[in-house]
Amino acid sequence: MAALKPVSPMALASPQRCDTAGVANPEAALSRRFLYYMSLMREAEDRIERKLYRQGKIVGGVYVGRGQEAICVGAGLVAAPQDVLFPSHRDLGLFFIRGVEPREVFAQYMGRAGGLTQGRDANMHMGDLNRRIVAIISAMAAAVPVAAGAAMALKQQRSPNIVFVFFGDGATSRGDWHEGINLAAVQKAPLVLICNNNQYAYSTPLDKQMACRDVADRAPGYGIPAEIVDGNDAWAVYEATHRAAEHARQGLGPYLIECKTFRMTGHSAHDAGDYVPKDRWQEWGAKDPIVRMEQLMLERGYASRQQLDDLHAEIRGQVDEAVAWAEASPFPDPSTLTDNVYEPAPAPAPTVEKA
Amino acid sequence: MAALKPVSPMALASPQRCDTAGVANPEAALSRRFLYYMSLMREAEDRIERKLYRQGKIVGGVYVGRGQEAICVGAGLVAAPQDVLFPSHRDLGLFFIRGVEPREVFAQYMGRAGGLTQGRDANMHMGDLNRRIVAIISAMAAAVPVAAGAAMALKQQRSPNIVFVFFGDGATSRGDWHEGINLAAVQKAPLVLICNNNQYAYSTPLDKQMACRDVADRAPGYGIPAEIVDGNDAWAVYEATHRAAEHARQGLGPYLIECKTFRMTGHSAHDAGDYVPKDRWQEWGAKDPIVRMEQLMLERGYASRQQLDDLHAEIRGQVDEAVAWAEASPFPDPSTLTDNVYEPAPAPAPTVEKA
Amino acid sequence: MQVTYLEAIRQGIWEEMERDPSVFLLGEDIGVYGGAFKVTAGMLDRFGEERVVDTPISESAIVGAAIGASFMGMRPVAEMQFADFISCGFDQIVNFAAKCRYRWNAPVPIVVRAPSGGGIHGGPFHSQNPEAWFVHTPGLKVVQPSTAYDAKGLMKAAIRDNDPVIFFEHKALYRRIKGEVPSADYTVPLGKATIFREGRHLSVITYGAMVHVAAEAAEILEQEGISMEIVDLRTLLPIDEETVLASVRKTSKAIVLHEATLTGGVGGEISARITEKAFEYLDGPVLRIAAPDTPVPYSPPLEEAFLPNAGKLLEKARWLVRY
Amino acid sequence: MQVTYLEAIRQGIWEEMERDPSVFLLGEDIGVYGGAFKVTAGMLDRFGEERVVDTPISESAIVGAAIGASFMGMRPVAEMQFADFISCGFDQIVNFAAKCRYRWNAPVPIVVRAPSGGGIHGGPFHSQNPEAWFVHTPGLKVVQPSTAYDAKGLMKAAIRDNDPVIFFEHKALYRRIKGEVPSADYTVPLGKATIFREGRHLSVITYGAMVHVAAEAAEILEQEGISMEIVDLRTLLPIDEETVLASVRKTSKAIVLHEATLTGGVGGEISARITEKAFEYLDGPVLRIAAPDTPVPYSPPLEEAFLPNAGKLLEKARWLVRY
Ligand SMILES: Cc1ncc(C[n+]2csc(CCOP(=O)(O)OP(=O)(O)O)c2C)c(N)n1
Ligand SMILES: Cc1ncc(C[n+]2csc(CCOP(=O)(O)OP(=O)(O)O)c2C)c(N)n1
Ligand SMILES: [Mg+2]
Ligand SMILES: [Mg+2]
Repeated sequence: MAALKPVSPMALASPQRCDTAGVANPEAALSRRFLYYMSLMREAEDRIERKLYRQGKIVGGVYVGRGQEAICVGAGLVAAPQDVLFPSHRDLGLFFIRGVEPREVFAQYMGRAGGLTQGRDANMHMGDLNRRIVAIISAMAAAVPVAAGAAMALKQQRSPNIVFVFFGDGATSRGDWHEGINLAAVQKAPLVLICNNNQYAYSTPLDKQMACRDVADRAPGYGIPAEIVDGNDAWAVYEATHRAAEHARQGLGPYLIECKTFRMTGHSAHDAGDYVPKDRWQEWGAKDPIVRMEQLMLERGYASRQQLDDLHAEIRGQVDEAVAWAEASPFPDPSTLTDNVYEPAPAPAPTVEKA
Repeated sequence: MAALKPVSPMALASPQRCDTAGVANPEAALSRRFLYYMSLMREAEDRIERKLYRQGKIVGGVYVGRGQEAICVGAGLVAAPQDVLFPSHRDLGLFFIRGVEPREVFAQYMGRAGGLTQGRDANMHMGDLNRRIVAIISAMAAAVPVAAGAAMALKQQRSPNIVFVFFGDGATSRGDWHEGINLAAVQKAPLVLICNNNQYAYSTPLDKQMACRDVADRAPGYGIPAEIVDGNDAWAVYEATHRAAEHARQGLGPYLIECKTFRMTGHSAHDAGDYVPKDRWQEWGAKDPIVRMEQLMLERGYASRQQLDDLHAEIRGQVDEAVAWAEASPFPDPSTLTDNVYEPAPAPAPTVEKA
Repeated sequence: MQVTYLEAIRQGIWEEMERDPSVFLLGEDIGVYGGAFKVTAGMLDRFGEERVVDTPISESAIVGAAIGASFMGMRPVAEMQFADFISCGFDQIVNFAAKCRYRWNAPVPIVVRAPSGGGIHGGPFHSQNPEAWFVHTPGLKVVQPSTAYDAKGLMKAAIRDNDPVIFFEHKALYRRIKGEVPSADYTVPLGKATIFREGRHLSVITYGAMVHVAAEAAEILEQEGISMEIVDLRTLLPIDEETVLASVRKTSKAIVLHEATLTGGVGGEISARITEKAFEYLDGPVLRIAAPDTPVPYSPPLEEAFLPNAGKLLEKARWLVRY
Repeated sequence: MQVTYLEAIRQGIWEEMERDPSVFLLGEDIGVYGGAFKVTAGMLDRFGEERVVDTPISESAIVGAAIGASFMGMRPVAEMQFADFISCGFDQIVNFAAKCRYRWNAPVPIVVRAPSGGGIHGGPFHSQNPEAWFVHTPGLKVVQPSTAYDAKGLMKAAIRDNDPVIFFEHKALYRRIKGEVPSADYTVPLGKATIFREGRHLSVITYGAMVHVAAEAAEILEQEGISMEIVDLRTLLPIDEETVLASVRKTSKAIVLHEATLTGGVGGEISARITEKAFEYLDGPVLRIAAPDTPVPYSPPLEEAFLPNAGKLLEKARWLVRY
């Protein structure tokens, strides 16, 4: 497992970095942010999957990122506010980082009008152009060409911003993944590609998904750099993503980061994951990214146990409140069913009597 | 450019090799076969593109493999008769190798009933399951997953046979290319992948098609071997394909061969290829695979100039005859228009009077 | 034996695999996991890895590989995990599979299974009914059973058929519908509709889950003295026009009902054929009931408003009978 | 100014690129080569590589990238080299582009250009008319002009539209049809059909190249004292039902004509709407004329038999008028 890499002062000076400039101990501050978002994600997803789903309060399927929180959080905190994010289905943390309220998320999962898609789409299929987050469609990797196009547009616009697209190991088998990366590479579009290689796609293990060893083995085929990081180490993900983002911002094109991790659940709430050999749960349970971040913070004196406990309590409180709000919130009005399939026709111009 | 590789005796002993065992000088015999098929292909395509097309006798578009004949002929002569071929649109030689008559080809291009598709499809969109040649559809690389499936089936059937699929550099950008190779690789299906990298896809040069240097750079991403050969050297293609075929037959899975070549025409008969820098025509014209094979044969004493001239004369005669036959042959009968969209319903069983 | 619609499909596949070694399965998570809906449960153990192939996430390659294997004499049954993903393998289906026989006389005996339909709160990407795309693609056959009996019999017929068959399985019926299924071998022929329920006053032409919606409405209408005939198309391509027309000629009134969205749906085709070929028999307009032209919404009140149901059918049926 | 249908499309794109810097083009061979049909000829020189993007052979990425760019405020115009390859980008169109506005309020203002249609001996993969698939996909708009005037005006409207538009250009019209095109800026609104030719005895509802087939037949019928109205749909989704119904209410007889294959084609939808909403006005069955349900054959005698033509229309029109 990659050791925690110290943050280089140069890296911290970059304006694209998480805003820790002027903070007394930027590393401590950033560690706290990692921990906060990872814990919020964990708490929200635990509540959804282990409580609300079992109570029958969630509509449809539930896919969580338990054990993988360091990936979206580590990468997400590299992104500048106007950078564009394309989360996949285990990247809830990105929404929180972009200021989506927990209650919007719970309402989303419960099919309420207050959800990010107003009850029109399910769970992680949410997005908000104002927050520069694009909603996935179900088809794995379909977001990759779309992200490539967004990146091409930013380049055309001479924007300082870049695009981050997230996907799993299984998604890399799709034609769209290949076409999207290839196009982005030819166009040198500013695209950071973040693979959560959690070693399974639903029930399908890696060796049934691909015959190469690492997803990163594919990068040379697109003429782009890649690196492999410990996906359970938020700092490692952050550092690598930072390198990738700099590469993209400098106009050098796409950059692939493969985050090795493990899906610490079944594929979805209805799947117990019986096909996973038992010892792998144990092996990877010991690498929990939240526990590791806490340990690091304690070791380095970034926080006391009490402070950490307080943080978790605070998050639980936030989530309690959000769930209560969502449960009390209304379902969408069926009379809106056919709204917004197309842009509404503009109101007819007021007719003026001819003189 | 790769030097002519001597044929190793071991290689020649393989039963899958072109049937030259017992021939006094197998290398000479095989050289003659290379030359014959390459010249037949050249003559037939010249006739189609430069004569019949201009005379308005060809229906629809014309795509030829001028300058690239060494690829399909070099690879095609490795294939055992029951191996399955998936030609692309510049691989006419494969049809001749499989015993398709020149007149069937001319009739095909003229939309006649005697064409391989009986006038239902155009030019190189031809195939014949009896000859173990699968017809392409237009969509580039769509044949790759199909070839993967054929190879999987052969493996399941414990067949000694394997599958060869041909495609261009441009086709490698398609999602189907990626999905097909990946599946074949995971399944260790006996699939030989032959890329004619002629450096253009229609008007699009390689650097607008991919950001890697060689198509072969993609092989590691599928965990399969690849090699790059001089695509204008039939022997080099033959040798590489032989290695690939052995690999596949031994159950080791797919193998990619990238043949560097150049398209010595526009994309199709209506395209003059003005976008190609002039010096490249010259550069590659000097590498003509047919001229080179003749030189080799003369140098090594495999044939005299007279014999070569006789061969070309014989081929011209064959082609003259075939063209005449095709021109005199009928168009399909419009009354057959709706036949064979589906399998015809079986004739109703004769009703027997109940006793 | 009473079995679910799902179990009937499973039996159909299983029995064909037993009878014919050229039948094999490929798709995502169909082996170890037994499929997202467990249709292929147990098959890996019985038939082994070579005949139950867990593939990468590659719908285009799944369909393509099925086609290629079929050229080698196999009869592949490919699973799309949800019908919604069939659009990822679309080109292989509509351009490769559908056209080979016509173009170069190469049959493509494959089955592409596609669990479709709403009513399970699956949202826009786990609820679609995309059959009309394929009905507009000559060379394909398109099937959607409504009962356990048909599900098994049509599956067996589809696997034995020498043309590519897109086999839609309605997810909401998987475990909701049970029916008697013979233990002896049988098939239900492709291309033949069936009279699901006889009636005299009007015909409803439908298929899949909507057959049961129609049946529910028919019961209620019966109380009102209205006798509604239900034609279950079963195969959507080729369409069994004769059975449809015979029913309409008898009742003189017709409603076409489907769960897919209205515009460009199969309903238009059926309605057009009725008008074209039974105009003289019609005592009222041919009506269509279908989902509105929107994506399938996720939230229960929206989805409920979206799906056709007995209430919507009753309203139109009563109106048409009175016409 | 008299220009070809092709030149009209070219002008429409060109002018929109001049007016709006957010408009840009992407597709295969559209830059240096100016497109397989030369629709984008000269644009690379005028607008530069960033606004005229030659892409790899990747229809899915082309459509996907257009969607992504549109989220960033661009108005991409994507070219499919032939409409036949649109099936390679199908999922991006029907699942991504079509559903974003409805799902999460994200407009997708893209145009996907697709040169379609037969009559050029292109065979099964360079002749298809796949519009019906998209007409069955809520969230898309679908356009097919028949004249130079409409081609330019609809293209400009499509580019300015805030929803995804699939723009079918009939290849056989590219250089065969000429027409007057204003030099001043104008648009032809999406969603509005037009009466191409007025008539009293029957209506033919059609679009694209078949408008000209209908016009040819109308001339002949005129000699016979039969006055045939031609409704040119222009936009296929949303359908301008009112114009269709108004025509049929006037003439009481209707034929729907299209070049795409019959079953599941747009004709069924139009026919069904007429029957459903103008039943009382009908003095005869609504007929359909379309290509038979086969792939598009390549050889001239087969293709000729395949394509609808004036003769086939005349026959049905005469029959219907006499009905
Ligand atoms: C094109 C497509 N086919 C099938 C599915 C069904 N499906 C949903 S998630 C999933 C597995 C995804 O695996 P991976 O990409 O590794 O992501 P992970 O869930 O492991 O994070 C599958 C097969 C899908 N969403 N899209
Ligand atoms: C999916 C798809 N898109 C576009 C085309 C149109 N087209 C036909 S050949 C060709 C170029 C193919 O280039 P390459 O694969 O390098 O083969 P080459 O012609 O150079 O041998 C293109 C773009 C096509 N056939 N298929
Ligand atoms: Mg995974
Ligand atoms: Mg090429």
